[in-house]
Amino acid sequence: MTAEPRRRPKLAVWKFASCDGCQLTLLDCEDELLGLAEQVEIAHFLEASSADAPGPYDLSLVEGSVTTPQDVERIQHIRAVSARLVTIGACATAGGVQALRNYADVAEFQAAVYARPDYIATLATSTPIGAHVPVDFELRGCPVDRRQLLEVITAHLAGRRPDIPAHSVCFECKQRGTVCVTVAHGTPCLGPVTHAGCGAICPTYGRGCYGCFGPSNSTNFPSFIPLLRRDGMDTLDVVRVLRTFNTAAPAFDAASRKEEER
Amino acid sequence: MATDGSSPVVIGKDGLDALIATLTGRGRTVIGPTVRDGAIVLAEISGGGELPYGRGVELEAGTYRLRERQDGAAFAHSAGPQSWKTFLHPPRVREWSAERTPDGDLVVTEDDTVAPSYAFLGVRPCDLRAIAIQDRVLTGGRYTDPSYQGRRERAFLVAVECTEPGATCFCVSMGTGPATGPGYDLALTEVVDADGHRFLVRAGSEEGASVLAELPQRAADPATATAARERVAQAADRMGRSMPLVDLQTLMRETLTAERWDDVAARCLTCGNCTMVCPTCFCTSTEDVTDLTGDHAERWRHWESCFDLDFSHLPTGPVRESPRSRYRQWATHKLGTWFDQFGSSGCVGCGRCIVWCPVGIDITEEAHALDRERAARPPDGTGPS
Amino acid sequence: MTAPAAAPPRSYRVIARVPEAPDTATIVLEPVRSALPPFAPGQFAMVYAFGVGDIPLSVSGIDGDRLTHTVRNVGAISAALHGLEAGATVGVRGPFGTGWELPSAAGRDLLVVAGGIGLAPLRPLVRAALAAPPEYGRPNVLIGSRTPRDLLYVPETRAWGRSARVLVTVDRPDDRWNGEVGVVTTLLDRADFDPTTAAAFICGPEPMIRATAAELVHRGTDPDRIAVSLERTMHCAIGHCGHCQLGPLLLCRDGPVVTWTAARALLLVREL
Amino acid sequence: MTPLQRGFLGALPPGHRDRLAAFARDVSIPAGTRIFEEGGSADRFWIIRSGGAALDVHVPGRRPAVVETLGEGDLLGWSWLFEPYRWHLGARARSTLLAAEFDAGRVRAACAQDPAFGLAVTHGVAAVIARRLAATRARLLDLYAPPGTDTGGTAG
Amino acid sequence: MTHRGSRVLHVGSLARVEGEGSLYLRVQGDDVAEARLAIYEPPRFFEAFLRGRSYTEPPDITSRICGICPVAYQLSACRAIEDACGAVVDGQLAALRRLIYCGEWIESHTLHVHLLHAPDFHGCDNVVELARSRRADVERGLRLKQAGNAIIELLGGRAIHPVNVRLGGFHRVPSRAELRPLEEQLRRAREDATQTVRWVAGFDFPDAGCDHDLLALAEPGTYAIESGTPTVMAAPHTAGLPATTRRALPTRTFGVREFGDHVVENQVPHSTALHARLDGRRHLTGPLARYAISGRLLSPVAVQAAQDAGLGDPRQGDVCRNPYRSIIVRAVEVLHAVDEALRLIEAYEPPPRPYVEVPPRAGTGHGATEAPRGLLHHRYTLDARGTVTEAVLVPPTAQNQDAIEEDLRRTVQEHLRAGEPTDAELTAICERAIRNHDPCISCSTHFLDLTVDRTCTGG
Repeated sequence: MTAEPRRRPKLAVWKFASCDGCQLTLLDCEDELLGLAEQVEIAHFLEASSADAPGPYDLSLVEGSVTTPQDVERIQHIRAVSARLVTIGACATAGGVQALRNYADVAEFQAAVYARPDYIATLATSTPIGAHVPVDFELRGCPVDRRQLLEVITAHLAGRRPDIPAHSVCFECKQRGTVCVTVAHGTPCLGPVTHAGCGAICPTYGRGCYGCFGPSNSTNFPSFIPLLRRDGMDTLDVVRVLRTFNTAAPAFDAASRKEEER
Repeated sequence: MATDGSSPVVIGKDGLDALIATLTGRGRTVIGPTVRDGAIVLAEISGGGELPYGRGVELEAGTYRLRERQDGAAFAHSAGPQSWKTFLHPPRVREWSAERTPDGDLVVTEDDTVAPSYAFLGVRPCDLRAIAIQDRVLTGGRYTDPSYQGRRERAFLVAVECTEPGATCFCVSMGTGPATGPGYDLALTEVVDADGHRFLVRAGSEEGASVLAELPQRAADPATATAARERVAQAADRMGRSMPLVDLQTLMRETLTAERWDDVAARCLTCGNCTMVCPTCFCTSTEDVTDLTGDHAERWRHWESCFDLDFSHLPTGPVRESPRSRYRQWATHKLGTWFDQFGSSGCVGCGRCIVWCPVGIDITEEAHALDRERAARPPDGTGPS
Repeated sequence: MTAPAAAPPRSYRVIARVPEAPDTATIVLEPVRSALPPFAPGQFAMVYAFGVGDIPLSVSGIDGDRLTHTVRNVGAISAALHGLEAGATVGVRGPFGTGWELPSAAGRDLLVVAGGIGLAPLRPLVRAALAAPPEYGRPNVLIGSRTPRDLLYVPETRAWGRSARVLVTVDRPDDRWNGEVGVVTTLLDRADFDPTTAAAFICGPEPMIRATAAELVHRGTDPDRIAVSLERTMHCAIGHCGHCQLGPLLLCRDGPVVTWTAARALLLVREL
Repeated sequence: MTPLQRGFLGALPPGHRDRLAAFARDVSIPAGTRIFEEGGSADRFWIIRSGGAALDVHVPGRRPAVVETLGEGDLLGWSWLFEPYRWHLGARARSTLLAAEFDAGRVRAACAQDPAFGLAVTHGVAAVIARRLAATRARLLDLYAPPGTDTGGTAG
Repeated sequence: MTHRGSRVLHVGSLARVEGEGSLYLRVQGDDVAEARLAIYEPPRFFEAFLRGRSYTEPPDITSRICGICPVAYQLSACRAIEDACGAVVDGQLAALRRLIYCGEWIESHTLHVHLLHAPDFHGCDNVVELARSRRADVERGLRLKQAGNAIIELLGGRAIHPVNVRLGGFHRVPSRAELRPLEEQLRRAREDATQTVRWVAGFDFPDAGCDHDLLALAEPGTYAIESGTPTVMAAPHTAGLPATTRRALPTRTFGVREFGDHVVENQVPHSTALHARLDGRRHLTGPLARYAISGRLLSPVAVQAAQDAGLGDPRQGDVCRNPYRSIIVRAVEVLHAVDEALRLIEAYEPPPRPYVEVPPRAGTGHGATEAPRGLLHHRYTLDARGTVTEAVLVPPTAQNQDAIEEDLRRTVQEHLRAGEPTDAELTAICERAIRNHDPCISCSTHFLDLTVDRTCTGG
């Protein structure tokens, strides 16, 4: 309404223990990248830029999980200089695949002898960002979905709530018109307990969902796990499929522990 | 609208090919059953060869399997994973877009996409009823839905009577099949016997009659007409399931506090599949999107489900948080409060919700259980809660 | 089928903004081009903040083509609308829903009970009633609020006191508050009405509605003459999206104002 | 109906009401008067005919915090009925208060003497307490609070 | 201000590389006492938690090592496990694997060329800044990158961590019609790739060489991507030649199964990544090595582009050992990959089944493929039920680390001899020297074959 040029919001992208795939998703927005750079000031994005503008930042995207003592301090700083902090991807929202270390047995730790473990400073667990600082929004996925990442950013620019449904993958699968792989083929599929967002790609490719977006906001494992068994999974299979990229997400973690106790 | 009473005719498989060609020639996109990804889906077809001749289905709660049929029938299969709402009430629709002009005004442009002109081939009587039900919801009230109305008005419906109900079908108890009710442009009954593979055809509208006139045909012989009638009658006796023979609207109203809802909630995954496959479920949510500049916005709507926690959200949280309340909302709406809202049942007995529920929850079984519970514990008004 | 097609929002300009409370403001809208059909008290509009979304907002004032809405900042969309200044444009759809049926209260004592932002949809009703005093019996306006700072339309409600019994109570007084402290139902004892014949209009949080209506029924008020305004999430406002169901009701169409007769049993079923 | 008939007294059966009313004497309490203090001896109680009273709690360092206000017909004070007969709250006249004042000792004695009367009075007072408890609980819900203030959301 | 004497240069976080690394340089007088690429990217212990997983899982799990080259991980894992189980994937399934791998080459190389590396040559901090002066070049790069992603998305379901790759092939294979839309996009991409070679060839390159053994896969008749035999070209000094020589040198090969006998990893104190050496010597994998070993097998358009770009004629044995010019070689490889993808699509016939069965059996299997930044080797040992009992993954950046440090040492040494570079200048020089090798640091830190004893942490 006013002719005054608006200040471009400052965007920062941060990395913790991760594969870089979620921040790469931003660079995969080939059609939008240059336009985005006009609307926001990409102030800190180490993977893409040597320039490093100081904070505070209007929006920080944080990738990766906390696995070292230095990480614990660094995330506090990032929170302090960020007006909004959005975690992106399974590592940042659930500890990632590296949270499999959380299940490692102490005896196994000691049995595996390594030449110089003292060179390495690492924590015994991999934890999500939200376990350390308040997070404004968590974008799920291993990796995050490109359209959803753009939605989070544009919603932030427009001041609206990002339209990121937390229901099951089945919603997307049906909307896409994909034939249910469980009902029609007897293929085990985590779709009914998995958070939507990917666009139901696995069932569309004839494969059961493997839960890379973590649990949906409404799961019923006691009813769901017998279905996996009906379709041929045993206890070990069930534990394995829940313990992958979102293994430390509370709903998956609890279900896998319960399964292990059987 | 119906021109029922015009004499039925018989066409062969070539007539079916000609029907597809004629409809295509009239500028319509023909949607019909075809095999894809291990199921009989509804998709655009360009010729009779794409129809699922010789393929049937085995249905049970939570399972769907294709099987071969010896008789080579094209329509001897019951409801598949989708319904026609995919085309009439699509999963995602843009309603309008808006620009913020430099002077701060708001200019809204309605979506003016011209609705496609469909011909649906193989509309089951239950699905024909489902379309009529969605008509009432989306065009029968104070306002009409322009997207739905545009598609609906341009759609040509070829009904096919049901001769092969599945184990999950219960249209008889819902009064929606297996014989076709009104609302079709053409109605077919498939007959395969020693006399050959043929279809008894009736026109239900002027356009139906005019399309029919273009097809290679012969007058209906008594044997074919009788065979067609018998097959549909036999289908009525082979329903895999039935609803309890009680007033379902009252049953639902009187069992809101039943314990059975806890029982079904223990099984329900709240995955939303039943609502997505249901041919009458119409709920949607709106979604506002903006571009990076923030000066262009669009309003979309997409299918939504009462199983979604966010479906009933208020600023303080969801109204229906428990799975119990969400399943109950779905079932009581479908079977009960739909009457209050739209004057009919919302269920047509197609059985899709039973088949495509991963854990095989069966709405007919739930209704029977509620009926039994009500009988065992007469209602006391509000009941315990 | 003669029903009109659902229409997209029309452009309205904010011509005034009045802060009411720390998180609440009233905006007055004027059509930029053509106006929507007239609104009745108790009806609502879907008000669209550009690029953010729309929410149902009852009219808190009606003045020709001008629409007044009172917005409480409770989410992204309401925050956007709450923050609008004069000159901004919004999109508006409506009018939607049932209104308060004031004519049905003719000849009866009036009891208007408002909790919090619930006063907003009742304000046009009170205005209409006070503008036509001979038609009604003794008018009472009972207002409950969280704190004195959250009270809406204070000068106006004070002015109502000249022709109506206006009772105000707060949950949490501050040091300067000399008025009543307590829930709004406790004001019923001090209202001046005959419960057996009065017509009641209630809007507020659902537990407040339930408690007030139940108390009135206990005192002999006919549940058919208790009108309550209910809230559920709404997307389309025209009965097509399914979100606002409350049992048999589609609140955008059959509500938001319904009689206590219709609402009572529904509100007693948990999570209906 | 007069306030007395409508409020607390009105809820008593007529015979017991008249008996209780016989203990009453009319008083006028000027606006601003501290009627009783938290912890003080609960030796009297009142039924308000007109005017208003505020019940409050003493909080060090600030003015007494008003937790509830009472008006016409309301029973002012119930602590006299139960041991240890000490006021749970303080009370102040918000405006000039016309009230029926009762000597708590005499009423208690009458209750002890006549169990039927005692039961009726106790019943009536308990109903008042129940209503105030319900109202207090409703306020605990903080119904008009901004959404999310009680849910501990993670928004930072 | 003089910089003579002893100084230490520490760059806390390197930009425009994948993952987190830093640079440490200790200079005494004109000598570089120490130059190291210190990797502080936290270890993620993939090899530890792969143990006990089902043999079907490593393709998906190891793809999470690196979001930049997930296909490389998926296909190295598939090849190694198929090797262990005795399964052979050939014909159209192998062609589809090559096709999706081409997508990754196009995407990953273009990312590096345009978004990470090119800004160095224009004195820009990032691609956004570069786009201000070179909008058309950047847009061309983004288009090209998109074409690479389009292939991965179509065949794999999504660009990062695709879901369609499995042991034995794919979960679902496309119809010819589904591939068709890619053709048009790739024809445009071929033009863009040709332009890109021309564009980067015009950059200003310092003279430099590299005196490392070069290691790449070689496959008869084709420019090796998703399979091949490890092949080593000796370092110039072994033939008494300067590091800058463009002459090809003799090569030797060893079997993929002998990889572990030749390429050995060692832990160094400054890094969370292991360093790998080839037969005890420093070696380099990646585009320069591939081009040296298989350059003659590039598609004709790529050969032509290489010649036009001044790389000489690979068919005549011309080799490029200037790390700065690796950007040209990458661009040539992109062009080759686009051309190869088009060829594969044209020749495509849907295979009868989307995958061949891979029944589990006890044994050890090896798999090596050419990730965009170099040779990626996987080794798995399975028990009879198909449970992984051991996993060893050797990524390219681990192998290149010694070579990168040597490049750093040499480069800094040369600059010290030539003048008095400031710290800032030295930093910029070093960062460029590192970026020449497109190091993928996220990859290089997963492979620590260790678990940490809590009591030892930080001790």
